[in-house]
Formats: sequence, structure tokens, C-alpha cells
Amino acid sequence: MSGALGPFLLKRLALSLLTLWLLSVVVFFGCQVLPGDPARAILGPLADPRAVAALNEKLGSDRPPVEIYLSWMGGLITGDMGQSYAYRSPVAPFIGSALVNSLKLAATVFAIVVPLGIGAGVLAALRAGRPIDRLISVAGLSLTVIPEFVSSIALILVFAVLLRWLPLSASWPAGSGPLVQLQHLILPALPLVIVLFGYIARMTRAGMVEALSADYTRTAILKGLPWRTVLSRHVLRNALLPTITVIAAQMGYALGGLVVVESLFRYQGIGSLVLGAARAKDFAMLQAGILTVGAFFVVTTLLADIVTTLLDPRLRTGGRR
Amino acid sequence: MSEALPLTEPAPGLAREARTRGVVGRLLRTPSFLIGITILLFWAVCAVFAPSFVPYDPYADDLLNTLQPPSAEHWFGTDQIGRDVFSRVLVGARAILTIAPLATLVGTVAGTAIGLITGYFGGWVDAIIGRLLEVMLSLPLIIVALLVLVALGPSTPTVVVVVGLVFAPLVARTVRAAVLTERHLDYVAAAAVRGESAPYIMSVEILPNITPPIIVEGTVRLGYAIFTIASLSFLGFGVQPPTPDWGLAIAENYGVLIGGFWWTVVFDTAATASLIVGVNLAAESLQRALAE
Amino acid sequence: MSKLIGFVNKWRQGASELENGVVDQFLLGQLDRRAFFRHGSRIGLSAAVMAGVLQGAGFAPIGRAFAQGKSGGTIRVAQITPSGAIEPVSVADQGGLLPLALAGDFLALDGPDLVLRPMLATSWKPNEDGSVWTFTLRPGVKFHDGRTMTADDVVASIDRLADPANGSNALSAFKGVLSKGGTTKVDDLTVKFTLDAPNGNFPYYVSSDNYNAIILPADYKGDFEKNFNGTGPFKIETYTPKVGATFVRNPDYWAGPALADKVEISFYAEQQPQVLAVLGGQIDLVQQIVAQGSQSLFDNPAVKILRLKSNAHRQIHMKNKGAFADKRVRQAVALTLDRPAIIKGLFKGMADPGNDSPFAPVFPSTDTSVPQRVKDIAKAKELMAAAGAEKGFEVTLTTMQMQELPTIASLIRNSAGEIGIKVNLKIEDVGAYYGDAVPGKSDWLDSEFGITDYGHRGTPNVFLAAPLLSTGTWNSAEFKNPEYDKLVASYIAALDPAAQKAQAGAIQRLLLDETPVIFPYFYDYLTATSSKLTGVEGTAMGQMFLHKAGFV
Amino acid sequence: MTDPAVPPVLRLDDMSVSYRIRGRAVPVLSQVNLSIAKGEVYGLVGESGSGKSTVALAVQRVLPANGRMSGGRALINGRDVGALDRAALLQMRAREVAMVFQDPGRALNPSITIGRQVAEAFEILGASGHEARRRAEEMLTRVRISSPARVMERYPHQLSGGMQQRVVIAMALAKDPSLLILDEPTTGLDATIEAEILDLVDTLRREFGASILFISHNLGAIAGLCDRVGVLYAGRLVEEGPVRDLFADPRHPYTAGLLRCLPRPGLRKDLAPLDTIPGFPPAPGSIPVGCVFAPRCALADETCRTIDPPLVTTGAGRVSRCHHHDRVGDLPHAVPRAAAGTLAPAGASTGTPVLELTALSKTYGSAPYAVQALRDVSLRLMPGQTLGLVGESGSGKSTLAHALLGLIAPDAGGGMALDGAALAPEVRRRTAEQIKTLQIVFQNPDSALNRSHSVRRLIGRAITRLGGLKGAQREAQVTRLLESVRLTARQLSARPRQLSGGMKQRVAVARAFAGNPRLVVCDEPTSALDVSVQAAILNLLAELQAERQVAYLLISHDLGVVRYLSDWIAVLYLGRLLEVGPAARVLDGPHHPYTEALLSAAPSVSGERTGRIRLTGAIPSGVSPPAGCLFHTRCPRRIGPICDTEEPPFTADAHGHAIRCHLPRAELGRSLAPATA
Repeated sequence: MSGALGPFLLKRLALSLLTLWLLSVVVFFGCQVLPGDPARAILGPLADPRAVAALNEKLGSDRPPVEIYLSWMGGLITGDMGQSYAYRSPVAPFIGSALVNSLKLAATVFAIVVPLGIGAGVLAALRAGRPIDRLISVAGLSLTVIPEFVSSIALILVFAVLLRWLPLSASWPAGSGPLVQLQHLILPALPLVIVLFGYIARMTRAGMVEALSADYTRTAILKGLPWRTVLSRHVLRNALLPTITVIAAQMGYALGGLVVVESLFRYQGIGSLVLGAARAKDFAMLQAGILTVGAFFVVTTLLADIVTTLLDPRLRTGGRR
Repeated sequence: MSEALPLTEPAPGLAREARTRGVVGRLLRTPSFLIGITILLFWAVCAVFAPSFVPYDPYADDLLNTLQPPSAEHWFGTDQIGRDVFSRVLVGARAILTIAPLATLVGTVAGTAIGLITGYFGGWVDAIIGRLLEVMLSLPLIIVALLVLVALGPSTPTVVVVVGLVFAPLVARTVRAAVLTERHLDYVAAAAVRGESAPYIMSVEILPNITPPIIVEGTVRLGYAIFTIASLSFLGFGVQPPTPDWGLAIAENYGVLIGGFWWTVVFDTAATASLIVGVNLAAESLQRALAE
Repeated sequence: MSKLIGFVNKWRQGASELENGVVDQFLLGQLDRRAFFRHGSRIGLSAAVMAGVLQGAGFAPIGRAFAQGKSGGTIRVAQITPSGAIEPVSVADQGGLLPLALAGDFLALDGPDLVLRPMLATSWKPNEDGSVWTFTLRPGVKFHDGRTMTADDVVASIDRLADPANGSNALSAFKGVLSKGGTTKVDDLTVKFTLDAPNGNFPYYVSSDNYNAIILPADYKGDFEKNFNGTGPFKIETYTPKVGATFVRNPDYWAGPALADKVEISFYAEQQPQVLAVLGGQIDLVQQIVAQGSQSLFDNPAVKILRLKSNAHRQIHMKNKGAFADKRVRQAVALTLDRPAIIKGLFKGMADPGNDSPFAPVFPSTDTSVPQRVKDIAKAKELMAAAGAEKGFEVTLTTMQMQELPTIASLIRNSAGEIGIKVNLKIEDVGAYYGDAVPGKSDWLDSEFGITDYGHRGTPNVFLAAPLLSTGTWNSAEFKNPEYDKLVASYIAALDPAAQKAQAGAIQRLLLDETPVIFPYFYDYLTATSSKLTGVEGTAMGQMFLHKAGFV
Repeated sequence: MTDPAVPPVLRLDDMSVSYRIRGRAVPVLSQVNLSIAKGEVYGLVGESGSGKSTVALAVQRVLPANGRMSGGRALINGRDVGALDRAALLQMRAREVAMVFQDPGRALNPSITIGRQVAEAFEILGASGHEARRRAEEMLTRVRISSPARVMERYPHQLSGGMQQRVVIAMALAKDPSLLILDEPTTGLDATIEAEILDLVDTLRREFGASILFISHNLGAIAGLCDRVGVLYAGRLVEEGPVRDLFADPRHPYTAGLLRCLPRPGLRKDLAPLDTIPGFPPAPGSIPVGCVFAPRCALADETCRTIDPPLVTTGAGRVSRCHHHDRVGDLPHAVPRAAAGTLAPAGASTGTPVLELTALSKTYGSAPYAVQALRDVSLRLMPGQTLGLVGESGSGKSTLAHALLGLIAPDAGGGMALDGAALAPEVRRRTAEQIKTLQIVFQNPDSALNRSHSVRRLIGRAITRLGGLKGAQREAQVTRLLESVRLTARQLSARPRQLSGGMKQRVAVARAFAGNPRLVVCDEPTSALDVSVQAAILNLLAELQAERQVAYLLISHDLGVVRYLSDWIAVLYLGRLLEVGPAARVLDGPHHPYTEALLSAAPSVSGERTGRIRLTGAIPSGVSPPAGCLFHTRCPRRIGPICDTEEPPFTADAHGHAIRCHLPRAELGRSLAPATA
């Protein structure tokens, strides 16, 4: 079995690397379109042109783009993400801390939303057509489409300003323990939970409904198995496969797509890092940030593929017969 | 189960109109569709006609009457430069209902074209385009949109094109999957055997058969387009001031919300939410009706 | 002074017209005295004399107390995230100024009243024509790393800024004033500045006014963020770029240890979360708030607003060609603005009306006898008709996504509409607006109608020169008026306050007539603090001096 | 046969079932009565839509959510299924009733191993884990799975369809049920595999003594396996009786018509057209009064249209729901026998062949995973003749058709010629004339007709492309074509879904004939159709051939169809021609052992199990085909090591009959009943 899994994974890995490389090219040369130059961005509009030129030279940002790209790629291969123009220090620590922050937030989100969404989806499928199903479907549908800034504001008002139950900012004081950190993470996590809940619940419901009406489920019922066993052994496992893929895809979003939430809760995640770098023309930072987001997405997708493959023997053991 | 299947098919001889009527009829009997379409129509009417019936010029400032609470004079109060919130909320439907459908259209048309080509030709065409699409999809849409907007500067046409293009890969993926199913059906082979050209097969033979998923994808995308554009406006990259717009108004006013000036934000928030929910209710009902 | 910085809630509670009038009276009275002190400080009255006079008048040179704060505690500061490295030589944004003011000192401090006070220099004096200035340094000042500050450090620090090779942000300020090599050591506690040309205002160029000019060790390598090694009242403890920094009290500070044990700075991407944080009690001090969007703070007893008169302003330029070629059209546009309403509506009254010249009321040389331009639509229409533009025209107003600028743009769109001008708005990202800051590659300089942000300065010189002189590098209005150029030259050369004021009046009248640029208002610099925090002193530039800040 | 003291294993008392479809209750079964005694095998036969599968679902209370038993009762071992409580129902499912579905691939859980799934059936009965596995292995052995231990480790998708069905049967038999329901258990399986499964069921019924409800549309399978048979039409049981009597002497016009439709041995296109049943089965509930079959019945009169016929006893153990059951023997033929004479004899056998394939090969993929789908196939087809191409799934039939049509490119080295002119491998490089000459009728009209296009457009476009006609000429030609496939202008604006299966296939045929082709590939043209419709399509193809001298390349797994239409027959196995020759010679023999096996696998309604030779094992993989004779791994007549090592020669006799076998012709098998009457 592993014999079939190995080449499959290698091929996936190679494709992922190709994707990332293409991404780096697109991002790099896309960056060249951004107006302004790094020194101008650092020194501000009123700076003396001589100072701008001097700083550009110092930063090395006046070299030809291809040269910058090649030296950047060369660095990347040897593990060096380059120097931030704006901060004049290596990019890696910025990316590292932003990534850790984003991962913490994403982990909090998923720790809440995955059980909740799957539970609701399973319940809705089991009660298909009944009021509880309609409730979950309509609530899921409506919540999913509420932009994060709308729900964030409501949550901030209620929990941080009116009730003062939860801290307003997502950033915890330095050296805080995990519990304090968690406390700070709950509020920013909730808008995402709201967005993702419906998505996961609906996907789970669809998978469940399909599995429930599948012939093999009927076989299991007709074997005389108790309903509970039919569910746990025959239905759930097959029903949750598509949900896994959805969750993986959403993790990429939860990592990089939270510009709005990060800016509202002043959370130093990778999304705000990318946006900030784009505005500051901090190319090395921007490229590294985008590549990190892309790499994370690629990795989660890869992981989802692996999990799906492990759970679905049809994929694991190769083609038919 | 083989028995149950023919029963869901109309009996031979039923006219086509009967089936079309069936979809429309089913939709009109679906409460969630009715609610959704009512909300959508309400905002559409506002988008088109609100400027002619709102009580105040939505742009007119009144610096001596800023941040007035809702009253008989100003039903939804006034904002930070004394503009009438009620008028701005109603007229605010115009911007989003112009940009979002256009962006959806751009995305759907581009995505359908890409999906048809990759799905139909397969092989290296599919591999190369598929890889590029995956590159785009490996980044959150909002990030891609923001980067492009930072580079090009926000303007309505740019937002339309950018949001449309970031949606295109998603539409393309759906269309491609649908095309792959169709491609293996024998009518495509029959057309090929007849010597039909690839563009003819794609547009005349395959396209009509994949319109239901495209319509569904389009309506779903419309919901997300509203979501995305509202978020972009909120971040300052969408609709530009002084155009009345919900996301923009929320961004401008959420700081004063804590001061108790809730009316500057609440109505815009509710409007955004209602429109998106409306679109999604309609989309979901349509999806069900087409699937039935 | 105590009226300049006040509790806004107090101010609002008793804000009857009469009391406001009294405040204004008092301020007017204050101006004359300030002019004296200012002039005195510029020409080098000894610091001791200055301090004595100030104390006699009830002011402390640095830090004053309403109620003296207690020693100890942590001051939690919120500010906008610095856009780049906090590096004194290149720093250009307000975000870097507050940490720099905690860790470092300037030769002199340009206070809220635009009067220079000694800091690392104890006194300074010019030669006869003002072309050479000699500064005496404070003895025994120690850097955080324990080394003693000497003239070598001062020479290196200032020369570094004047050297074009270093890409310093101060380079444009020093242009034509001080060149590389102009700074020399006389002895360990004396430094001499040989200027490119005589300059009566030179001490401002090496004061806190020039925020790049904090004194660093001579062997500074450009790595300030590593240890924030300055002479300031607080030492760095931790610094995380984009997140924040914590500072601890410097026990060896030359003016005695600060009250607070610690200062904890958190960086925010935008204003609104800071407002929420101070309301939520998670922050004690917000470096700057803008009136619009901070309404929720004004009525809140837990928050007080520190209000500094400033000459920070917005310039609405009209290019002197095309639609705006006729000055009557420009005057007409200026006449449509209801300045008092804007100040009330947008700034809660916390701004002064502009009279379409850079002479803000806060500048001592400002001629207050020049009549204030007020809204007059009828006259504006007459002017339009006289210029042959009664049918109006269409024009695009370009500005950037920054504070109230989009709102002002909206207001102008409405007001200009009253005289038939159809204004389309183009609101850009800040970077896109400024572009490369050279004509042809900058919407700022190329747009025919635009709104630009100008920060607070110690003197009006920059405002008079760059945007308005025929040779001005930021002349977006493309205003070319030889008479004006002459007036400005003599204003800058004038050493005598009376002469300065006379020139100022002439400039004001000329600009009011030509109206190349509308100066709608000069807005106050607002800082929000917890009502428990006292002793905070800032500049309208954004520096915060927390030496005497403490909790009651 | 039945002991009145013992209740029947299954009894349906006036059972009615309806589905709620868009708010309307649609009856699918009306007052069905039947009973199955212990040890009896009862066949339930009917065309699609007759409601036969619903019987199986209703009996076990697993109707879809919108279905419900609207009347009557179902009793299993004397107990009313509808009245059972939850526990009793579980008990009934666990111990008494077992079911085998049509598609074994879907009936098995894809993510659980076979062993686990089979063992589960024993665990329910109280066996411990270890014990259950042991018994599962034992049970797999009993359903003739040769290495059960290995199979138990595998997942369903790793098994062939036949193996999967054995596993499902094993699970069903685990509980030693008193009633085993088989719902189309062999549909979708190859003929040789189908025969194996039917044999297995036959053996097991004796071993286990279970009563069986066997549901099928395949009259031959029913005849071979069942004791009694019930015929279901439009939700009604129209006739019931002992299987041989009933098939030999039907007492209901529907049964009679159904039997006549079958292309039996002895019928050929040049002798007589097949009989058909006119019209279509009614939509459920659309005939509220009278006999449901009346609209299609040649014997129907006013009584039939107004009075619902009761079940009448017509003989020993036989009932029929017909007013005229005594006149069924006089049922007129739907197609006049006289028409037989108009059928022209087979086309020319000399001259330029319309199609000539030389050494055609096709390899998919690349080494080491290359699959050779076609190996060195050489064939010729004369104008106006039919070449029947026979083989199991994976034999390369469809690859051959697709290569011919230019949809896939064959390997270099082979040649295709149409009317003597070389045929380019890609459609794009073929001449307009060649495209016109060569057309196709696909297996499944639902797939082959664009469902968005109207009949007018479907045929019209083909006429424009292939016939070059536009405007009014085109319209006229559309109408002419429709007439020639027995459709009317009423159908012109219809979309495919508004047509019945037979009509759709007629449209597909009309489209293929739009450009007056000289060669039409018929790829399983009737296998998606019900028997009564199949006959009509075969008649149509035969007529068109006679009229237009068109040649057919007929691909089919159904020997009946091939026998009826073909002049020549070619037998493919793993992409290799094993036998080719004139139809009669191939069918009558001497023939290749594989052909022989295919012929004996085909069940016949006469009820004789013609099981002289049976194949065992699955078709080998195309990736690693057997050495020597490709067929040696399954050959019942293998003569020795020569078969394993040396590929037999392929030589033709004087009639052009070639057989690829080491056995001398004299020793090869022959048909008992000659194909030609």
C-alpha cells in the first residue's frame, strides 16, 4: 500500500513545488508593478531625492529586477528569505512570528468550528427535511455570508466593550501563558468561526446525505445492524471525506485571508504582514509573506490529500482492480 | 432503486415548457426563494430608483447637524458630516449592485471560457492552465485582490475586473468538472465523428448542458462578490468616497460606534447582511430547484 | 499654557461662548510674551535665565504638573505602527518619533509654544550675521551603555544627517542650511555649526523640530533597534517590530529618573482599535487621535484629551493654469468653504480657521489683522461670472486615503458644486498619491486640484518655500510670483520680529489675493490619555516626553 | 409443494406502494398478491418501471423517504412486516431476509475491507470477532472464492464485478436466511460471469434451502433458475405460473408479446422481422380505469378499456389478469409476417470491401503499464453486410470502434481503409466524403443525444454537416429521415428527455443516416433498451440495411442480437481476434472454445441450462496478458503446455472462417441447435 502512496506523494510534492515556484515568479514580477520604490516608501514623500537615491543604493533596490530575483531565489534555496527593506533586518523572524500567530489563531478557529460544524452537519443530515435541518441550513447559509468586519464589530461591541468579558486586542502581553493567549484569541476567532461554520456544516450535511442514501448503507441496514453502528461504521467515514478537503482549503484562507480581522483586532498575522509589506513596497517581506501563505495552502492541501488517501482505500491502492 | 429513477423523470410527451414552468413554479413555491428574491428586488429597486425618492441628497453635508440620532426628520440619523443616513443606505445599494454583478459576470464568463477549454482539451493545455489557476487559488482571494488594488489603485473598473478575475479560477474549476462529465458522453463523440470543430462542440454542444451549474455557480459567486467588495470597501480599496456605500460607511463610522452613534453603522451593516443573505437564499433555492 | 493643554471634557463641560472667548483672550495675551521668549531662546539667552523666567511664569521647562503623578507604574502607550525600522537617521513617519523621544534627546526641545528649551545643549549663540552658531553641551550626560556624551558624539550625529551618502531624512531640511563638514568640535563640551548661509532660526534645525536629530554615539552603525542606545529618560527592554516595545526608567537620566517604571508601547494599524483600547482601559495614552472618529472619547470621563495648538494643516492646491488659471476662479472656490462649520463639524472646534496662507495663528509672526476669508456664495458666483466661468466646469480633485482627507474632499465637492463646479474625486493610497515626488511621476505634484497633508513645523519657512516659491520643489499649484518670492526671501532673512511680522502681513495679503492654495484650517494635535495619567508633554509633531508622566 | 400448516416464507396481500412525487401520490404497485413457499425460487419479471424493485424494498421496509405502503400487507414467515417494532425489524433483517442488489460495487462499503464487511454479518448473529472472521472465510469459500484469506484483506474496488457479487452473496447467506431476494444480480456483468453467478445461486439454493425472490428483466435467467414466475407490468402482477408452462404457453398478451420480441435462435434479419409490442409502458398511475395493458394490446376491446380485469385462474397454479386470456394464442403479430419477404438478402460478398482493417493495434499508456487494447486486428466488411463483433468487457470492442471513427489514434503500423481509400487516424484529416460515409449509433441514446437540443436540431445539424443541405431542403430531409425511423413530425420540437428510450434510439439512428452513410458502427445499439423496444430497433436497422445497402459493424455482447443481424462474426478477446467467419459457421461450429463458452453462457427462455462449458476466473489484466494463447488461463479445453507457451495460428478455411486455437477443427465444439433454421 505504501508502495502506491510513495510515488503519489512524490508527484504531489513535485507539483506543489512547481506551484510555489510559479507563485514566486508571479509575485516577484507582480511586485515590479507596485508604484514607488522602497527608499521613497521609507523616507516619505518629502525626502530629498539624494537621500532616496542613496538609500536605494544602500538597500540594493536599484539593481535590475532579474538580478534581484535570482539573488533572492538563491538565498531562498539556502534558507535565507532576504532582508526587509523597511526594517533593515532579515525577513525570516517577521515571517516566523507572523506565521506562529496566524497558526495560533487558525488553530483556535478550527478547534471551535470543526466539531461544531461537523456536529451540526451530521445532525442536519440525520434530521433532513425537519425543522432542525432547515434551521441549521439557513443559519449556516446566512452566517457564512456575513462579512467578517460586520460580525467582528458586533462581537467587539458586545464582548469587549459592553460586557468586558474578553480582551479587545488579539495580542497578548509578552510572556503570557497559553490560557491568557487563548483568552485573547477567542474574540478574533469568532468571526471566522461564524464564516466557516455554515461552510463545514453544509459540506458535512451533503456528504452525510449522500452516504446515507448510498447502496452500501442500505446493505448495512439490511444486515440488521443497529442504526448507531450503521452510522459510525459505514456512514461517517465515507461522509466526511469531502469535508476534510473543505477544511484544508479553508485553513489556507484562515491563515492568509484574515486581513480584515487582523486589522480590526490588531493581530500580527501573516495577512496584515503581506498587506503592510505591499503598502511599504517591502518586496522581500511581501514575497516571503505571499510564498508562506501559498506554501501553507499547498501543504494543507497536500495533507488533506494524504488524509483522504489514507481514509479512502480507492485512492490509496491505486486504480481499479 | 432503478425503479425509483424513472419516476422522477417526467413522463414522455410532457412539453418542455411544463418543465421550465416546473422550475419556476417550484421556486415560486419555495419560501426561502421568495424571501431572498424579495430582498434582492427591494435593493435592486433602491439601486435604480432610490436617488429619486430618498428624502435628502445622499451627498449633501450639514456640518451643523452631525451625528444626529434617528428622528422624524432623519429616520436613520445623520453621519459625521451631517449626511442623511437613510438616504445613503438606500442609495448605497447602487454601488454594490453595480459592481458585484459586473464582477460576477466577468468572473463567470472568464471562468466558463477557461473551464471549457481546459476541460475539453485536457492534456497539456489543462495541465498548464490548471497549474496557473492553482497558483492563484493557493492564495486567499482577498489577498490577491488587495495586492492588485495596491498596485493599480482602486477604481470601479479595476475592482470589477480584479474581483471578477480572482473568481474566474473558482468558476473555471466548477465548469471544468462539469465539462469533464459531459466530455465523456457520446454526443460529444458524435459531434466529433460528424467533423465538428472544437469551438462548435464547446459552445453549441457542451455549453447548453452545463448552464445549470454555471447559473448556480454564478449566483453563489454573486453572494461572494458582494462579500468581497464590501470587505474591500471596508479596507479602503473598493468604492471610494463620497459615493454612498455600505462597507465604506461602516469603515468610516465604526470608530464612533462606541460613542453611542450606532445608527451610523447599524443600518449599513443590516443592509449588507440582508443583501448577501437574500442573494444566498435565492441561490440556494435555485440550486435545489435545478437539482430536483 | 495650561489652557493650551487641558481636559477636553472639562473644556466641553464649561464650553460657553464667554469662556471660550476668555480662553482666546488669554491666548492672545500669551502670544506677545511667547514671541519674546521665542526670540530670546533663538538668540541664545542662557538656559538658566530662560528657565527662571519660565518658572516664574509658572511653567516647568520639561514636564509640568497639574497634580504631580506618583512614581512607579507602567504607562501603556498606543500608537500607529512605524512603517519601517525605528532608525533615527532615516525615520520619516510619526510612528518612530515617540520611541525615539523616550530613548534619545535633542540638543534643544521645541515645546508646544514653539519656544526652544535646552536639552543636551545648555546654551547656544550665533555670530553677528547668524552664519555660525556655537552650542555649549550639558556635561555628564550618559548614553544608556554608560559612555559619556561628548562633542564628538554631537558632531557625528549632526554631520551624519548632513551627509548625502547616508540617505538621511533630514537632508532636505539641511539643504542650503548645513552641509557635510559644517559641524565641528571646539572642545569636549562645545560644538560649532558653520552654515551654508546666515540663518536666524538655526537652533530649530537641531532641536526636536528636526526629529532625526537625536544625539547618538559617534560610532553609531545604523543599528539603533538593537539597543536604542541614546541619552533619553527610558531604556529599551524589549522591542518587537510591528508589535511594540517596552522601555524601563533610565536611573542615570541627566534630569533625574522618570516617574514611571515602565513604558509599554503597542503598535496599531489604525486609529479605531486604539480608541477602543483606551475606552476599554487597556491603554493609558494614545499618541494621536484625530477628532473625526474619536467622538466617543470626548464625553468619556475616563479619558482626557490633551490638545496642542499646531500648524499642521491641509493644502488644497489649484494649479495656476487651465480651469484655475484665473485667480478669481480660485478665490471663488475658496469662498465656498464654510470654515467655522468644518471646524465645528469635523474637529469639534479643535482647529483654527486658515486664511489661505501658511501663517497659522500659532506662529508669532502671523499678522492677525488680515481679514479672515468667510463663506460668500454670492460673491463667489460674481467672481466666477467675472472670470467668464459662470457655467462652471468639471474637475478632478485628487487626494489620499488618510484621516479626514476623503471627507474634506467630499465637502469640497459639495461646496464647489454650489458655484457650478462639478468635482470628481480620486482618492488614492498614500504611496500612489505622492508617487516619486517629482513632477511627472507624482499625482500630488501633477494633479490640477488636490489635497495634501502638511505636518507641524517650528517655523513657517518650509511652508512658505517648498509649495509656493517659483523654484519650490513641492509647488503643486505651479504658483510663480516674483513678488511673492521676494517677500519670502526678506521674511526668512529678517532677524527682527517686527520686520518678520510686517513681511508676514504682506505675504498673507498676497496669498489671500492670489489663492494658489487654500489653507482651510490648522488642526490641533490631540492626544488621548487615561484620566489617571498626568504630566504627559508632547509636541505637535508627535513626540511624547514622558519623563514627568505618572499616575495620580 | 406447499404445506398449508407452514406459512409461506413471503406473502404479499394486495400490497400497494406509492411514491410521493412533487406533492402527488403516484402508485407504483397496485394490489400485488404473491406468495413464496419454503425452498421455492420465484421469479419476478418486468421491464424497467414495472415496479419490480419496489417489491424488494417494500418487503424489507426500506422504501425511499417518499415511498410508502399504501395498502395491503407483506408477511414474512407469517408476520406482518409493517407491524414489526424496531427490535423485531432488526431481528428480521439480521436473521430472516437477505438481499443482493444489482450493483455489487455500490452495495459494498468502499472504505472497509471485505473481511470486515462479511464478518460483520456474523457478529450481528452473536459471533465473537475471531469466530466471525473464521466463519466469514468459510462463507467466502462456499461462494467459490478461491483464496478467501487474501480476498478478505482487500477492498471492494480491488475485486472484479463477479467477485464483488460473490462477496455480497456471501454476506447475504451469512445469516442463513429463509428468504433471499436477488434484484437483478447479474445486470452489468459479462455473459460468462453472469452464467457463473447464476450457476452459483442455483447451487447455493440447494445447499442452503432458502426461498428466493429473483427479480430480473432477463427472461432467460428467470427461465433457467426459477420454479414459478410472476410477470409485473405497470405495477400490476399480470400473470403468474410455473415457469416452463408460462413461457411455453403465455396466458397474458403482455407475456406473449415479450416472449416474441426476443431474437431467438432461428430468427435472422433476412428471414423475418422480430415481433414487437407497440406503444410504451404507461407512466405510473396514468391509466386509472380498465386494463393497464389495453392501450398496447391487439386483443383489447371496450371491456378491456373500462373494466379492470380480475386475476383469473387459467390452469394448474396459473393466474392471468386478462379478459381474453383464452385468446392469447391468437394474438396477431405486430409486424406482419408478410413483410419478411421484402427483406433483401445480404449484400454483396465480392468487390471492394467498404471497410478493411489491417494489423490494427492500439496501446494505451506506456511501459511498464502499457495496456494493449487491440492486437494486430485485421478485418474486412463488404458493403451492405453486417459484421458482428463479440467479446466481453475489456476485449477491445469499443477501442476498435473509436479508432475506426477517428476518436482515438491507433498505433502506427496498422491500416484502415474505407472503400479502398486509406482512412486518416484523426477525424480532422479525413475527407468530408469519408466523414459522411462512416457514422455511428451509440449504445446509450441518453448519452449520445445532446439533451439541450431538439430533435429537429439534432437531426438537422447532422443533415447540414453530412448532407450539406440548408433551409427548406434540410427541413424536408429531416421529415423524411424521421419517417424512415418511424417517428412523426410531432416529435420534431421535442427534447430527448421527452422521448422514450426507443424513440431516442430511433433519433440516434436517424442522425447516423443523415448523410447516407455506407458504414454505420452500431455500438451495443440495444443494450440500454427493454426487450420490446430492442426488437423494434433491430427491425429498423435491418430494414434500413435492406433499403440502403449500408454495412454495419455491430458491437454487442448479446449473441441474440448478433445472431439476428450479422452476416459475419468476429470474436475478440483481450484485443485479439480469436475467431472470425460467416455468422452461421461461427455460431454453429466448429468454433473456438471461447465462442463456445459465450454461446453456452447465454440463457434461453426454453429453460434448458445449456451449460456444457463454463469459464472460471476473471478476465486477465491487459497490462500483463497471459503468454501463449491469450485464452489459456480460462480455457476449459486447454490441451497442454503448448497453450501456455505458443500462440495458436490464425488460419481460415475455404469459407473464410478462421479460428485461433491449437485444437484441430474436428475436436472443436459445435452448437446443439443450429443457428439457422
